[in-house]
Amino acid sequence: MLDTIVIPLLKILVLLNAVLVAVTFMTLLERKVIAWAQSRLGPMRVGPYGVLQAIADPIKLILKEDITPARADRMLFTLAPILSLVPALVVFSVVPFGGDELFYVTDINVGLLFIISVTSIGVYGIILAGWASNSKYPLLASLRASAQLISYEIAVTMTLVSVILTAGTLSMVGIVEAQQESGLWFGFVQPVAFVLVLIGGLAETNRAPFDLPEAEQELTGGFHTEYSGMRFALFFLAEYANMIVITAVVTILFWGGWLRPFPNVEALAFLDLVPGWIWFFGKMFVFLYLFIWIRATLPRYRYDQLMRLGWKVLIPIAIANIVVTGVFKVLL
Amino acid sequence: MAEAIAFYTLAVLILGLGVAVVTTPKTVHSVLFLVLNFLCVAILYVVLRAEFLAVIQVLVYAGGIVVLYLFVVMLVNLKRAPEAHEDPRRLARLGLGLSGAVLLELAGIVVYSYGRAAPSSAPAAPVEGIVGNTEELGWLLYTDYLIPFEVASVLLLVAMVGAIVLARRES
Amino acid sequence: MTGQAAAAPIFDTDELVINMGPQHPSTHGVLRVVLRLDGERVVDADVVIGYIHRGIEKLCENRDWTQIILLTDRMDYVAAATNNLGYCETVEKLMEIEVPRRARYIRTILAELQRIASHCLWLGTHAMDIGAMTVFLYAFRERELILDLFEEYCGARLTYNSMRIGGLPLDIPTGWDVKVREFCKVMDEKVPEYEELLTNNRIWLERTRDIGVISAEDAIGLGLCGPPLRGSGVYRDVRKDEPYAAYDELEFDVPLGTRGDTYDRYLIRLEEFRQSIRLIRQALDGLPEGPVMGKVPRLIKPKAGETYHAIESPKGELGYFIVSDGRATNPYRMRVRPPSFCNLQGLRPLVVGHLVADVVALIGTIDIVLGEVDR
Amino acid sequence: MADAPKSGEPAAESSSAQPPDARPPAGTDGDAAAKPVEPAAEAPAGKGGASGDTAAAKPKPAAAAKPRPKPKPKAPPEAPKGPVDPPPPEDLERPAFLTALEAALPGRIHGLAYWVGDWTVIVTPDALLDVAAFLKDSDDGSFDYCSDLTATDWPPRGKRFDVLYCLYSTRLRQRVRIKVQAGDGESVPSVTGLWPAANWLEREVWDMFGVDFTGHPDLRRILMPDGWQGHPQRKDYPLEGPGELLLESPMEWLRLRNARDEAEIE
Repeated sequence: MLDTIVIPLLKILVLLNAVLVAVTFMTLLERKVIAWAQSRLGPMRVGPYGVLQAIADPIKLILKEDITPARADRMLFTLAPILSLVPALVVFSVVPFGGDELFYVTDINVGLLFIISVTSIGVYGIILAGWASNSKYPLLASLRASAQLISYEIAVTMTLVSVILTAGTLSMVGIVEAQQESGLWFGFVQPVAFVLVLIGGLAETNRAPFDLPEAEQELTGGFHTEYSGMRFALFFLAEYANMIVITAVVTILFWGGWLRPFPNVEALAFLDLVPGWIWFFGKMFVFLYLFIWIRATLPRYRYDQLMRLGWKVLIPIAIANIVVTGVFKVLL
Repeated sequence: MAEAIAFYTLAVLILGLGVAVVTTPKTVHSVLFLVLNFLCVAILYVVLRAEFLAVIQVLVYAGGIVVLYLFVVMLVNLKRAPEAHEDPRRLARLGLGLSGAVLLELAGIVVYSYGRAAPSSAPAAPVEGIVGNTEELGWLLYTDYLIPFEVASVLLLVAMVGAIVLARRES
Repeated sequence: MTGQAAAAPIFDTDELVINMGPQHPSTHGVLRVVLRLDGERVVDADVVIGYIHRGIEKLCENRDWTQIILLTDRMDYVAAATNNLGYCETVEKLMEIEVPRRARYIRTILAELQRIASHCLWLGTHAMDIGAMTVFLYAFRERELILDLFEEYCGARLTYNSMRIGGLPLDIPTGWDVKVREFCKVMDEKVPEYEELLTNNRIWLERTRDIGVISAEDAIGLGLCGPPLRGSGVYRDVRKDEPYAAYDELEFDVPLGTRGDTYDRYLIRLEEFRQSIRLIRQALDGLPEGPVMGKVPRLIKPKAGETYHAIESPKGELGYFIVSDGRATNPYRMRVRPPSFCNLQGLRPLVVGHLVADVVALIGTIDIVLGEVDR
Repeated sequence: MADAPKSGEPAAESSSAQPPDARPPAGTDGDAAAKPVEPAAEAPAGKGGASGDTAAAKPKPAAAAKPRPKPKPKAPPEAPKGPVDPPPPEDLERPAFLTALEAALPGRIHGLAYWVGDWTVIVTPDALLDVAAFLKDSDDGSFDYCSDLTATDWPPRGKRFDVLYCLYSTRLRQRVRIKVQAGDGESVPSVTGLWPAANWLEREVWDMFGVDFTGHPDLRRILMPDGWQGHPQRKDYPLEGPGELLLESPMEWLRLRNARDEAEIE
């Protein structure tokens, strides 16, 4: 009873809250990092160095009037933000933040596939938001989103196949353990796959330079143009939660999860003094920072260029990578 | 017992959602019912301890194919029903015929499997203590069912080429 | 069945008509573009303007010759000094007033500073439209320095009223020239910074190369002017062709494009940054002594006659056509040939066949200011 | 400075050649009848003083005029009858394209005008397209660029509108203006076929003045809203917007306004 119900529930509760808090502070981090990149200060008014801005924003969004356009499909309009947030949160249940059982809710034998499939459900949030708004810009955005997410999902999934080949398992914990056994993070074994997943991850989370579905300069905000208040905030939460998921996945698959650098070198054993979860969050932070940095630097791709990149560059490379990995796997 | 309850609940849900898909007037809603339907089927797989299949069901059908359906539904003007262009009775006859055939097939399977002792067929003698069924599935696909697997992939290729030919614009 | 139906009109995609603007983040003001889309491809576009038409031409016909300078500020409000210059030059031509050499040099400096400021604003917004938001803040940072210089010169930061018929209201403040030189030094460093972010950026190249290509003949026919015309390789710069102020005494190059695409127009404007700095430096070096105001009658009242005079504003050929009836203390007719208006006319041929995302890039590349388009 | 850099080659020649003879007579010729005393007085003053340097002559008439116009700054009650259009001085060398134009289309040109370095060809609406096409295509002209297209309104005149075409040659770097006179309701042929740039410019002239252009592909209002009444740049259109009287009888409104202005002055 305690093991099967209470403890998992407690874990879920803690995890949910942690994720939501992390997401709120992600927004602050993003604003600050972008501000520094642009030689300005970012939010400075609320709290010391604007730290409390992360709390002021949600409060503002909750208090704002919640508007439903007159001719919107009310049911779907309400459903869409929920549909986009829930998968983003569900995914965290199989993300191990540390080697100990305490740090993950569950470890299932198809963990990686579970993450991919559940995140793929998140597309519905965006598509339905655009369609249900009964407005033209959001509709264009949802068309873009559906095409974009499917293309990049294929690319990412195909890339992951080569990682699975290397690791020999689909379990998230198992993948990290495989890296510990081989003594080498997969980022060094599969550098191509790492880059592909990173690019695909940017595209799947609709982050710049692939933020076409919400391109403010083109589609005036894209799929969430008609949303306001809390429902808008849900989309926001979903986007940042997805970002955290992607960075967590990248950390686990390629950079050894909670492992210290060179996990097999005895001489570096003093690094174990730093707990695993700190290593994990440190690595995640690097990638989150990278995501934000990219957003501050790069212009946006165009729809057809994005498709071309996905289909004509990423997918062929992913397939080639599978073949190469397979050949090595057989030979070695 | 619990499994039986889960199965019957899911079965009712799946059938109900299937009916909803066909009867809903709004195309987008009907596509969404289809997604729910697929999700229920995925849960059914989980109940059967086929996690891999469940996940693939969600990934491929709910996450991929139905998104494309939605894309098409939103892109294409579906105000005029296809019946406006063709003889509705012919379609009805076609539909009746098809569903009858499927029904017959199902009945055949049921009758056939009743005639045999059920569980002995499982060839998956748990190979070297593998947890989960992914590897088993892989073995089966590439050994016992290699030819159906390849035929299916050729079929998909044909469908893809056909789609490209249809979509290509005269220029 | 699907095969049959594909040919049938069930699978016809409707053309989507969307209204870009008058309120839209990328139309640089209240511009409205009605786009007919096939998917995301633009089939046709109708540009609707006039949302901030204030009747400036009409107002000018009811104001004193001197008061009009104030009104010209309000047209291209990101390059107010250039507007002042064009108007004052035209009236001077009409009245045959000689402007002192020092005033002409200072006018040149002001106009070139204004060109840099206007191009900064253009670069920032253009890059922002394409999604590179950092460039926006970098460019605005430098524009701020120019606004400070203008504030020190004439007390205003946006609408300067900085010139008078016959010269300038004020000589430059002491130490101002040193500050301008310092600014030139800053700009020398910053232009490569912009280039670093964009010029060889793959995404930037993909978004601007071969987008909105217009041939030299079409560009001339459509009456494009300024960088959009030079981007197509037409050697046309009013500063060279019909020199005014001190341009005939200073050296500068006119950058030309080869392909006539958005990227060429981008490169041209970046090169114009450098040429403007070069002009400012030369003008500061050769700044003559003397008065800044010519001999102007107390009552400005040109003899009856009409004239057209153009200058090169940051956006292109800014022309004034002024008719004096010789009797009133206001012009009988004042017409402004706004470069943005004429360039905006080129938007429709540019966007047709491109994607929605390119529309914002193309609006950006034309560099319009709606205050000038609508007047 | 006064002339040379501003107005291109023809101006450079003219200013050195003979400004004093050319302009003042032109100024008086045109509207000596219509003008009150001072401009007429001003012209001889300019003539006498400007013995080579026009700028130096300027202060004189201004100084002479100073005491008088002060109390009378407003527009005189009667609107001017029309533009001056001073003819070019006899001994001023004409640019090649003008001589070629006169040779090619004899009789189609209504007149020539020259002022502060700008050449203007005055034609009637029916000759416009021929003249414009000749100027665009001839080797001496090659006016391939339509800088500006605008109009001027001179209400009391029979043909109240002057439609102006500012042309420029990107090859020879020269300018010329064409001026067409058109009455209210009379239409002018559209030059969009020659210069696509004229499209919006003609739309603006239609919007602001109500000059109709035949053959224009898309003659709609451009700056004013589609359902607008009246044409704002006309002289009889009030600055403050349309009133009822204006919409009913514009000329009466103009007469009343001028009378009011005069009353204010006194």
